[in-house]
Amino acid sequence: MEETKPRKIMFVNRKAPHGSIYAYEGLEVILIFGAYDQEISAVFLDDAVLSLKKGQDTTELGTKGFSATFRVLESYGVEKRYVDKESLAQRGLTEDDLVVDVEIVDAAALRKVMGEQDVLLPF
Amino acid sequence: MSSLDVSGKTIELDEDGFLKNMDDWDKEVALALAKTENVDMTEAHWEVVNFLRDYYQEYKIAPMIRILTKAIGKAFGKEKGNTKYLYELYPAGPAKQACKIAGLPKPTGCV
Amino acid sequence: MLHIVNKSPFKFRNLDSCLRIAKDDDPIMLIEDGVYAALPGTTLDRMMKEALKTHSVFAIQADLKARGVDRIIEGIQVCDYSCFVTLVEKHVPYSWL
Amino acid sequence: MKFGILIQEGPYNHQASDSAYNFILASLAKGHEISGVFFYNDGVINTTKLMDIPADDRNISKRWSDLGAKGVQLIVCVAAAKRRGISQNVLIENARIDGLGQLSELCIESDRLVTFGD
Repeated sequence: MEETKPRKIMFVNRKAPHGSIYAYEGLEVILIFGAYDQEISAVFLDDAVLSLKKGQDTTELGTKGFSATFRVLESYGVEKRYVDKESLAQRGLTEDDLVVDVEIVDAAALRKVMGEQDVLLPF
Repeated sequence: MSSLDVSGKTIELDEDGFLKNMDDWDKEVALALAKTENVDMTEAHWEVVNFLRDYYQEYKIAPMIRILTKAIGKAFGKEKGNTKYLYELYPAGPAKQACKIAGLPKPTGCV
Repeated sequence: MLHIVNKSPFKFRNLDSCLRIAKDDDPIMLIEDGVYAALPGTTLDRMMKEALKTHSVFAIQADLKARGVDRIIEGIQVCDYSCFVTLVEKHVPYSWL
Repeated sequence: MKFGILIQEGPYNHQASDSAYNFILASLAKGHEISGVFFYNDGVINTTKLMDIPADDRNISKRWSDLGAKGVQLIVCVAAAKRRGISQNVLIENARIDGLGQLSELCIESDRLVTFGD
């Protein structure tokens, strides 16, 4: 294995926020990985697109809201951020409903980019 | 240390001296917290503290030091956008000291 | 890419998502409750047979045995942990959790 | 090859720990190296030595500890552990509590990273 070549590491997020901790703890991992100078990307697929939905307010739950935190991904070194087009459509959402700037991709594009990774981490 | 008296009010702190309740923060509390860290608050110190509070307000996290230096440089000029500058202001570490004075939660600091 | 599916396809849509994204020829590894997808004569029979046209599908023997799944859809390959390891040697794994 | 293992689910509630364990044994038997097992999310609960298990069931935390004794690194995420009350006092032998950066290291140094969870 070549030591110097950065690894392609992709976070494949598929879970909804709030109902379980996976989306939040997944985000904590993504923010740490940015410091390691690898090729980091994140994709939001299935229910994970709901993590990016505008207008979330958790004050009545008494939990910490974190949808705004997804907006730091770019500055934390997560170079590519993809959202699955079909997952959005299934949930009646469009790009305008999201809190972050992302690249909306179809299954074919996703298939290709996922196939190029060295590591795929599910959250 | 478990509490701080600020103009007659008792402010609760955690075992590391961070605010237990973020809503307790105001300028006076910040000055009292700075005193516990032996930091004399100058305008330059406030610049960082206010920046941290704004960042937290917007993104709900305290920025990592690497991100903080970059962002400070962008906001207040290149000569301030480095770790050395921030450590001169906050010798025990900007993540720990500046976040504490800014009333933010203790950084988990996993790296 | 090796797709690992550990959920019952009757309760969750993980296998659907996996099949939508998986590249032709990507192998699929059924583990834990995922092995229920190997049951023959279910409402998913057609979907599985369709999947077998483009993917090799494996199911962990210990999981099948534990669940009393003794008949499986033709073409699905029974695989022990050592065979699972061999698949991971050859492909970058992703778990559809 | 070098395999890194990520465990995201607690023991007993879910089969993830068992699957991971069986996968690790098979990997070692085939001559692979396990570069580390990283416990995250409820997975950190695998590493408390306070488990008290009936004699006719497997002791999952002991199983991990024994694997650690054979030289497999067992890394428990500090942030996830703190949330769930796992501290040095209750930690099984041969495991260590460490930062999330260790998961990043594991991803960089392993040829493959395999995740088990819910």
